[in-house]
Amino acid sequence: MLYAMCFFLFVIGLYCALVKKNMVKIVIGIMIMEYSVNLFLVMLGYRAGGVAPIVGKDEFDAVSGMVKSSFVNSSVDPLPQALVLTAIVISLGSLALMISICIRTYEKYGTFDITQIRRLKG
Amino acid sequence: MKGMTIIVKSVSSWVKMLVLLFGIYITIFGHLTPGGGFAGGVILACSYILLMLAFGREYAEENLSLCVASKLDCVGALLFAAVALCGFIYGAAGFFLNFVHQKWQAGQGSALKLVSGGTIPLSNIAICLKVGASLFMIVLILSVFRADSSSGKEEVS
Amino acid sequence: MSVPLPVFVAIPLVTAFLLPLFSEKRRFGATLLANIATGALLVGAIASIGQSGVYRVGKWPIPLGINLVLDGFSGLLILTVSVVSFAAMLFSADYMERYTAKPKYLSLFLLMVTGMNGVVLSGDIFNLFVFLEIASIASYALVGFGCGHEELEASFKYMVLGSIASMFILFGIGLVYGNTGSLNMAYISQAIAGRGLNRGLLFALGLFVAGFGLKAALVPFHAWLPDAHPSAPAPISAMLSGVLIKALGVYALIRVVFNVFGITIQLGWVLLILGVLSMVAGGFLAIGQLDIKRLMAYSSISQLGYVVMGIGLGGLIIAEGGNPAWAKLAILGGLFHLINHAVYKSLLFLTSGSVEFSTGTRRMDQMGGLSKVLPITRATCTIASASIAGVPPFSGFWSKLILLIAAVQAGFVWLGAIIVFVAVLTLIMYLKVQRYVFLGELPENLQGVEEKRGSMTFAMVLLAYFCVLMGLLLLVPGLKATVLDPAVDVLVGGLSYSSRIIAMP
Amino acid sequence: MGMSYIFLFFMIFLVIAALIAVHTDNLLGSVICVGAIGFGGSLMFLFLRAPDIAITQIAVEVLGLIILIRATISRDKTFLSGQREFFGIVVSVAILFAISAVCLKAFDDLPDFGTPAFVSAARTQEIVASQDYIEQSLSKTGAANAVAAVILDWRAYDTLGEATVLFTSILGAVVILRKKTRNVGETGL
Repeated sequence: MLYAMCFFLFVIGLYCALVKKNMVKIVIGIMIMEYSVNLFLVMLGYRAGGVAPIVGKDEFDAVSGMVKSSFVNSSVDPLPQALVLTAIVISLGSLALMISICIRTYEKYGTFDITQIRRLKG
Repeated sequence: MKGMTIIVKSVSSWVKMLVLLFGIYITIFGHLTPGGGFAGGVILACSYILLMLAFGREYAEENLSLCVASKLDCVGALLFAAVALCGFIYGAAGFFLNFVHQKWQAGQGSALKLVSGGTIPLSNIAICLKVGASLFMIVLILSVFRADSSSGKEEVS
Repeated sequence: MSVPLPVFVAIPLVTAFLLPLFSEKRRFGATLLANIATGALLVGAIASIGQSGVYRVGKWPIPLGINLVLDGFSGLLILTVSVVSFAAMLFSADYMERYTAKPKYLSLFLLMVTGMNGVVLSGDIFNLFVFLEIASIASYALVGFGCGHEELEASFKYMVLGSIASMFILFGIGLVYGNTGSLNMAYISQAIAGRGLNRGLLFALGLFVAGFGLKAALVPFHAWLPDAHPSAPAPISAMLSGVLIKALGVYALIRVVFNVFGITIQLGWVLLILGVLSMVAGGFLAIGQLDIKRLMAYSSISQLGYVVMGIGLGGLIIAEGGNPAWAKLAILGGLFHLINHAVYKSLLFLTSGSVEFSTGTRRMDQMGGLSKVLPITRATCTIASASIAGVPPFSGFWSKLILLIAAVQAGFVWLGAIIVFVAVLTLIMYLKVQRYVFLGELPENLQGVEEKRGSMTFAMVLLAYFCVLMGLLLLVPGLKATVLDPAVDVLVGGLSYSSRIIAMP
Repeated sequence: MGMSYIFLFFMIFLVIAALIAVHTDNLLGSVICVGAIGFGGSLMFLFLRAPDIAITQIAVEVLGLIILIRATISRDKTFLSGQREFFGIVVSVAILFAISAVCLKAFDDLPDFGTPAFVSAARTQEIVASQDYIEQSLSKTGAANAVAAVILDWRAYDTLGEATVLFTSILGAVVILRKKTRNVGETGL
């Protein structure tokens, strides 16, 4: 159910990016797609009643130098979180580039409306 | 571009230091607590952007000019690549080998201390530098561009 | 293993980090440094011909860390990327003097090369995505480098479709991870072989085909290419058409389909139909163009169709249990056409850049008679045109012939007819280029033009030599056995990829 | 399963915010709705036990909003004008929903929400990366934060790529926004 709603969010973003005529709206659509993918990835790693994947003082056995099994059996998956951290920064970078292209285009054409920005044909 | 009111200015000159410290804390303790180089770098950039929004672009540029930010960006990226390549040189062709931890720290009871994790804190600092500088740069460039295009009457076709 | 694999990523990456430190005045030093970097890559790529191996980053065992894989298929792509980027970088040295911010351009160029090398070498699907993003973002910025009206519009269109493709791929990666619990391609492949494709994985596969298809500009997804490739500066057009769509689109798609998910009859048909659609539609759209670079961009779609069609045909024959000799032949034809197209299409774009540099226009109806004033450009362009059109001694002929033989022998006679038909279309469109650009009367306003000698002509002549000698790659048995056959074996081997990677030292 | 109602509530909030962001004619309102999605998502990450991402998401969201608002505000037209083609919108919505309705079946095969993917994968495979990350991050890399260990040691190569993506896009933005694009006095254009 939650996964399906996440995909619904993805489709909303896709709709916005494909159908809207305003450049900023298109960027917003792509941002919504990015949020939904990030949420989806983190949800995949969630464990019901789990703890964050950070070892505290209580979960560490100083004698053996290993973490306790209670932590191992309750921690959520760190891998998707690492992936999402990467994906967030990538999306910030592409947002910056996209917005630069947008405002440079605005300076040239005086509009954000892509139906009026049509020099290239077919 | 003269900045905002006196209230905003005096509050932000205090908050600026706190934000800066928080960013540094998050970076340095990135391997022990939530956070890390990216979050720290973004927060660091935010403190300068706060300065820019409150006092105007010129004031922020006096503190950290575009040219310096661009150099810092490259230096941070090179530092991170250097951490990777050090493993290559030190650990017999081990690109990204965590050589510091494996040589000196493993089994020394350093777990959960600030100096632990080998190359991880070093990479965090390099990334923080790189991310902070580059994000400050992008906001600065966007505002410089806007100022130019609004004053300089570009012809619109 | 002679060359450590991270070198292919580290050299361009570190150089790219250094280059923005150069100021505008010291751009000669920056150009020299960038050319040394691509030269070093070329040397490394030649030194690692015929090698194979796995490199574990950080010395972690495989499913924990990321691994880099060099096998026949990725080695072939590395070689192609290195050759084309070396020539395009040489060409940039003079050509890019027209634009400002040259050190930044060189840095972006090298970042694009980094991304492509990273994609080709990666053995981890998320890592593949990250490097794909590097190459894509660098190419978005490079398409808009001139900052003119057309450039910005093309760049925005390219960036929107490219970002949507990236999101498709990332969502697919999420689904694959959710279903198999792994990101390493060898382990994913093992898990899929263990329990078969379920609906989630099928959906992920659909997302991958759409995402990589968008990056490769196969026909239903091709809308961005005819705008983006002509708008970029000429060396970048050569890189985009020559290698970027192949490394990011075709390579990744083929790797995922053949080595991770495993080829099935339906997938073979999907690839075959995508390829045939691209061939025919690209060919018809190209003929009507009057903009020289736009014509070449449409022809790229058409030629890429040959590659995907050949590999899809091979996969189809394998999945149906047909004669493996014909499957091998079809895949060989596809791969050989891939490297052929990389060389001659980048050469064609470089010549178009030279023409544009001298005349200042891309409209073919405003040119004519340029063979007198641009002799070297004319000669190299004729070689490349003959090659792409499949005139017999040149390499394009051999790859199309192989595809034709494979199609007819496997019982797809209609496919053979389409191959011949599109070859004729290609011949017509390049005769048109020759006719409009180089033959006829020199117009008044172009009387004074002259050829810019130096690095630009050198790069073109270099690629023209490659173009002529490319046929040897197929005809000399030793070369074929070290360069082409290992790549074919990787694809024919299919899912044995995973056990081979896991067993490798 | 008291927790999953919280997530359901958040998801509904996010979907509503996204719908408003897509549908509203006011560009600034649309940007603010994106901010709502970002901060809602960040809270959701916190409840999903991902504090690292929550912090990064908030910081990135602030910056992203600054960039977006810089782009939209003070442009003369923030209200969209022009009538829309009603028919085209209905058709595209119908197509997208038909596709997504078919695709919803794809999510049935995933492990149930609350069971991480690596736990269900560990039943059939011997080596699962995430299990080892949790168990051995502290002893093998020395970092208590398993996420930091993954991004900067186990999979540090990805992070190099990620830093490069940021470098590339900032460089690209600098290049796109430069004032003078061509050297004068040369041939052509």
